[in-house]
Amino acid sequence: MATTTHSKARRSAAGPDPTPDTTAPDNATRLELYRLQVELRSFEKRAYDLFLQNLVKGTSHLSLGQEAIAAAFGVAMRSDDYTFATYRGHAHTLARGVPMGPVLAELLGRANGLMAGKGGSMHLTSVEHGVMGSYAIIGAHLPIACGAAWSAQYRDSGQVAVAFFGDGTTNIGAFHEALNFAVIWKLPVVFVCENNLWMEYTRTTTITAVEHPAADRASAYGLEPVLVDGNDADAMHHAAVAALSRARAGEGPSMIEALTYRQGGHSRADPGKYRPQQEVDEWLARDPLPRYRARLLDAGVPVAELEAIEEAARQAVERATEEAKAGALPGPELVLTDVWADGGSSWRN
Amino acid sequence: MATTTHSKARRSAAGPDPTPDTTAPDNATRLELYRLQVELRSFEKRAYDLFLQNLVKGTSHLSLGQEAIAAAFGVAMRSDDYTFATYRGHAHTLARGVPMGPVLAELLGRANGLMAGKGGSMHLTSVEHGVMGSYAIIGAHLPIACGAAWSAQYRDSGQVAVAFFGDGTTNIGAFHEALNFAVIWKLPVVFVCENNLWMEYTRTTTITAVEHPAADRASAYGLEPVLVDGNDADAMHHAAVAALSRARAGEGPSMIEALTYRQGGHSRADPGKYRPQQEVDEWLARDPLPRYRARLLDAGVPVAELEAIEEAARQAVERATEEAKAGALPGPELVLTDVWADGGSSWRN
Amino acid sequence: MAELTYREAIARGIAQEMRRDRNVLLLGEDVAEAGGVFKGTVGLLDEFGPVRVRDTPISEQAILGAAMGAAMTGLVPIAEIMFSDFFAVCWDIVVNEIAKSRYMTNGQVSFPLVIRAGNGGGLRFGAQHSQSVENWAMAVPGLKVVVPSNPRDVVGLMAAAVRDPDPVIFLEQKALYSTKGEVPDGEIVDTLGSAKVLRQGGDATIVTLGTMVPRSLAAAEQLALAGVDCTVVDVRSLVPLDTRTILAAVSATGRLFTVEENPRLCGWGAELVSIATEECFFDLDGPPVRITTPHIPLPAADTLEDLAIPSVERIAATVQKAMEK
Amino acid sequence: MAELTYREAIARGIAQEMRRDRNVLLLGEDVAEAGGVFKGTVGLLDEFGPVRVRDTPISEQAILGAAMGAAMTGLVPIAEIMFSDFFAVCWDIVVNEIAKSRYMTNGQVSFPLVIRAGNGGGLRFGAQHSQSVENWAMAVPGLKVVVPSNPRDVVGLMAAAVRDPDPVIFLEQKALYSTKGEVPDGEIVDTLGSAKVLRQGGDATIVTLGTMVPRSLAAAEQLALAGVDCTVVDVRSLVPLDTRTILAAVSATGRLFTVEENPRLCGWGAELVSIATEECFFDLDGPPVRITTPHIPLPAADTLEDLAIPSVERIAATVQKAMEK
Ligand SMILES: Cc1ncc(C[n+]2csc(CCOP(=O)(O)OP(=O)(O)O)c2C)c(N)n1
Ligand SMILES: Cc1ncc(C[n+]2csc(CCOP(=O)(O)OP(=O)(O)O)c2C)c(N)n1
Ligand SMILES: [Mg+2]
Ligand SMILES: [Mg+2]
Repeated sequence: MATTTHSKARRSAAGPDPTPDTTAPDNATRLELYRLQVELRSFEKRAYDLFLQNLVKGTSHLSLGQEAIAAAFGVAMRSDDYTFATYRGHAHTLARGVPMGPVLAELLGRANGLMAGKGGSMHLTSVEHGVMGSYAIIGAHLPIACGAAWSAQYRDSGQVAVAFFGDGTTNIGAFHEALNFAVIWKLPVVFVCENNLWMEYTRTTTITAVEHPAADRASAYGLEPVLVDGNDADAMHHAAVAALSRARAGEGPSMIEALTYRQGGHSRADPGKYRPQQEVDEWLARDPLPRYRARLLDAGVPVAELEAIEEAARQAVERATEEAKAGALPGPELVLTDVWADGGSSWRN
Repeated sequence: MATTTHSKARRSAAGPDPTPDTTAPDNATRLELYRLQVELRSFEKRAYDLFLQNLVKGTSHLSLGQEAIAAAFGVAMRSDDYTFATYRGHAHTLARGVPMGPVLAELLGRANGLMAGKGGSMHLTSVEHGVMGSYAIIGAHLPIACGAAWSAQYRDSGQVAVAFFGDGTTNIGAFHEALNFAVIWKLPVVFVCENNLWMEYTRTTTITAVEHPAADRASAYGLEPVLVDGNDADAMHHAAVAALSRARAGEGPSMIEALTYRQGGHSRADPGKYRPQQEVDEWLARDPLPRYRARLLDAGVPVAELEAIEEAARQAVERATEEAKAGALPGPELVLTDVWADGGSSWRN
Repeated sequence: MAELTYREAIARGIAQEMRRDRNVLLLGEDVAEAGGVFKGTVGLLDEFGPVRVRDTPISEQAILGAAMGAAMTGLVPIAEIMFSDFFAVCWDIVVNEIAKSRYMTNGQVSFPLVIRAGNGGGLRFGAQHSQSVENWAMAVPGLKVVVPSNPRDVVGLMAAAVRDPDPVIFLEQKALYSTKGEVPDGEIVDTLGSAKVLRQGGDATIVTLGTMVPRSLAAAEQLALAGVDCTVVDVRSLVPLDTRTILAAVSATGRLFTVEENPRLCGWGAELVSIATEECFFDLDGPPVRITTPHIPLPAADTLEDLAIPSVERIAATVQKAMEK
Repeated sequence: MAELTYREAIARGIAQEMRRDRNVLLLGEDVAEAGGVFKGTVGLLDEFGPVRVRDTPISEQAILGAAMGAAMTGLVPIAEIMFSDFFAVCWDIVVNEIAKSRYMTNGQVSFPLVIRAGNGGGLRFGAQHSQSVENWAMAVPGLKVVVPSNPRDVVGLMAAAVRDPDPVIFLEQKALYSTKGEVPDGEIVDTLGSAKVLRQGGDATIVTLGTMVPRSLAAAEQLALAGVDCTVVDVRSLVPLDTRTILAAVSATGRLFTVEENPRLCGWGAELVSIATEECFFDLDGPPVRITTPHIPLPAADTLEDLAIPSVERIAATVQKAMEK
């Protein structure tokens, strides 16, 4: 099922292959991929603006530059599939159809937030959309995704669990346990490593024994290495479809390493100055959005159609911003609720 | 440095290669290897007898059948190298020159035990012999061995840390973290996986994604796969020397997978009935001791010399047994000592 | 009515729930083929088959991650962590993920799961296989914590734990596995958060848990001969905590003694003493006294371990001395 | 005398010790190039170089395993665990290995190491990045636990921790990183196990720690205006615990209030209340009262987090109400 062979992974070390050998998705799918990428981009930019305005309390981690990955899976996944995201989870949450308003309101700590402000930007969850949580302890969600996949397998529901994580996450123990566990139980789970080259402020290759932290480790679990251009929505969509159908067919897990780059800092207002400007420029030149837009125009999609999508996204973000800002602050009654399934938090009689 | 290539590892799946391509050690070394194996074998048999006599309280895990591995490293290691063992650590402790008496006394929970009875059979430690501890939480000692190696590297002492562990241990997170860490810091540490095919009562291949739990994962850390016949003291010695000199030369860590078999149960009085008799018989036929004895005789070593070694071991075990049995029970004064470096356990003034 | 060992009661309790609900699954190391290293799951593979009773790798984070993910998607997993000491290698899944996710998501998910673990000392297994971690779990918001002291309670509390919609840490006392007790026939379902008064006495109240329960009862008999008549309360469930029963028993005698196996600092006994002194201060006739294992790792040798963990003699002597004052 | 922030004091304290002893090394995620995610190690890479100040992978078990192995072979590592919540992914190395090995080996090894971690709430980071885990560590025999409340103590206690031959958990309060305070010039070396009386009052004794110290002092000022004159004690070190200073202060006023940031159950406050009631029972004029965060995971929204963690107002109101009774 590998869209790229391992030797190719080696070759593509210089950077993602400009012309991926993928069969292009149909036009409707491509417009959907574009729409999602534009929406995610617009949302993340707005989230950043609001953070600078000090309206986003705590922290927030943006996916600017990595939207193609979330968009591809958002389009490829079945509505009842499970998403397990990280603290860098805005895009993955929105890509499953969660409306922007409640997500933005959660970032702002409002009562109309997705979790009424109790979770915050790092823990976005919307079970009704299959977003089973965003996890802020590195690696923890990988074994948890195995559990959801095990459940799907036991219930024979045909659902697939998809877990997104970063390059730096491949060095923590939970990664290793989850990969081995998923393979031996042949679980319908897809592990997606978004290799953006950096951890927080440290370059991952400087503390990792192999060049491709996920792909170079696939064989340790009897898996095929899969290395994809994460800034190419078509290539990502192709890889997503392949991995999802493999899982749904009962053929077990896959691991995809998507090569990408975070255009901004790690979190909050981090300017990301620790990164060489040339590297940043190179990757900005590979920005998935203009690239995809150009491809659609080449393919004959009328510019007006793309502009309509862009305008719609702009308006959606505006509406979401108003909705979020209009939200009330969560009240004291929320503090002691929902520790337990009975809705309360009492530990005594 | 691999004594076996990966392809060969594949071939040897049927079982260890009967004629390993190793250059035989000199005669003195071979006699030393034989002496150690005989001593370890005699000790473990006695430990088992004493357990059946209910003199070994708690638990105990024997290395019967795996002696060649401990013996080879015992002979190959420098006196100031570090050993990190597991709960199955009698052999590795004795192989570093720790006298039998205190080890047996520790198993019996006596005041003259190696740790005065405070540690027990699973935690044998003798810092003066370089035995930096036996660890009973699966995998924990692998990162700790990295720390000792880091210390040797920083102090430029030329010491090497060697960590022994089992096949089942390769599936826990700490294994993964330690291997990556050792490689990126180029630490002088040798990881020795004693693949005896079984965890406690479960066959490791049934819950592991690859056939050779250590060798098939070496590449995930940029290491050469090394698969050795763990029941052949010469082959093990060759592999040990290679890995130790590589580490001492500053070339970084190695991981060796030694194919072996525990002839008895996992612990205590476990009869090991979950294992097919044919498998047990096959491996008993590969018992490292008679095999090595025959090889020495073929090489022209006079039988008398071997019998002298065997007799000496018998006597050493007898003396150790008397010494251990004669030990007093540890007194109440020990309970509250040595939590802290000041020798006490007080947490308040 | 049948006489069962504590270990047999584990399998009986699990089987009762697995028969009732096919979504109840069991996973852990050596739980299937081998029937558990403590033989607590013998027969379950045969009755329920390899799909519902599964052996796992030595990957505690994967075991509990799998249980969590399954619980949040409709199943009711019972996960075994062989020795409670091993919670330390998967504590993140327990305390940061399972315990917090319902709250963080404003109630979108819940975790009907049970995590069983062999707990406590007495088997001369040494410091890494003998710990009593009930206080570790009690200190974490979002976890329920149960510790049965006899075979009947094992079955009843197991059923209550499996049926509870929240995560329950179910601690099995290794020192009690071979103890026997009468267990009524038919379905037994207990309730979490109910303590049991096992002995009524007018002079002092001993509040205890797990392996310390039989020891406290034996000590109470010795004390009675010495003229000190004690009430003995088996806490059974640390979270939820039956403060009503416990505080009533404390107020009735005016003296509180807690007997804990966990090490000295920040144990459940400290919590109970603090609750009692804050809420029954004026009912207390003397200082509450905690009887615990000293604040040390457990030694391996039998003679040393017996000196460290509260014994019948130490319990009786401590109460006696305090009551004389 | 210089005015430093709490975060600057971290680097100052570490630098002081690294200059003194070349065997003192620093490791952790983003501690070198980046100077720490909380900027607590800025400048150390430049002064001490990449061999003594090292960035690590996201492998907390490897970080602490490395620290342990180095400590038992002659070095004095200072390891950083970025957020104390992450102790949950490496708890085994802390509690089963580092804390127990000296005892298990009958004193053959010791562990002169320090584990630093950003601790506590107030930054709106949510339930997985805001916990106060001082009680987790205090509950484990073999660990020393220090929590400085101001820049001067950061330097002095850091020096004491590095020079101590036993493992020390050094908790840095995230909410205090940006606070300022006077720090004397030259070498500062404090002693572990010494509490500090920060305010003398005759009516009640407030015992507190870390981020709750400035809040308790502010509450004491409010209470003074309301006619309740409080002694305020900064515990500073949970293990070893300065019971002498604390109990003297409790006996002097006859009333004990503890102010803890950690969740309700089994906190250090419960331990202190239990010690005080057992040892100063007849000096107490009223029930000891614990002021804590409720037994819940911490919510992320600023308004909610502020309601959960003890505030100046809640501290003052609780003491006031209890004193009126
Ligand atoms: C167990 C644990 N250790 C450390 C952290 C702190 N941390 C948060 S994000 C991060 C970097 C993760 O890098 P990567 O996996 O590449 O994901 P990215 O942020 O680049 O998407 C770190 C170290 C954490 N959250 N959990
Ligand atoms: C973290 C942890 N999980 C489980 C155990 C229980 N346990 C002790 S030995 C063992 C089997 C280990 O198998 P292997 O690694 O192959 O070593 P062997 O015993 O065969 O030498 C298990 C599961 C443990 N000690 N620690
Ligand atoms: Mg990254
Ligand atoms: Mg094995």
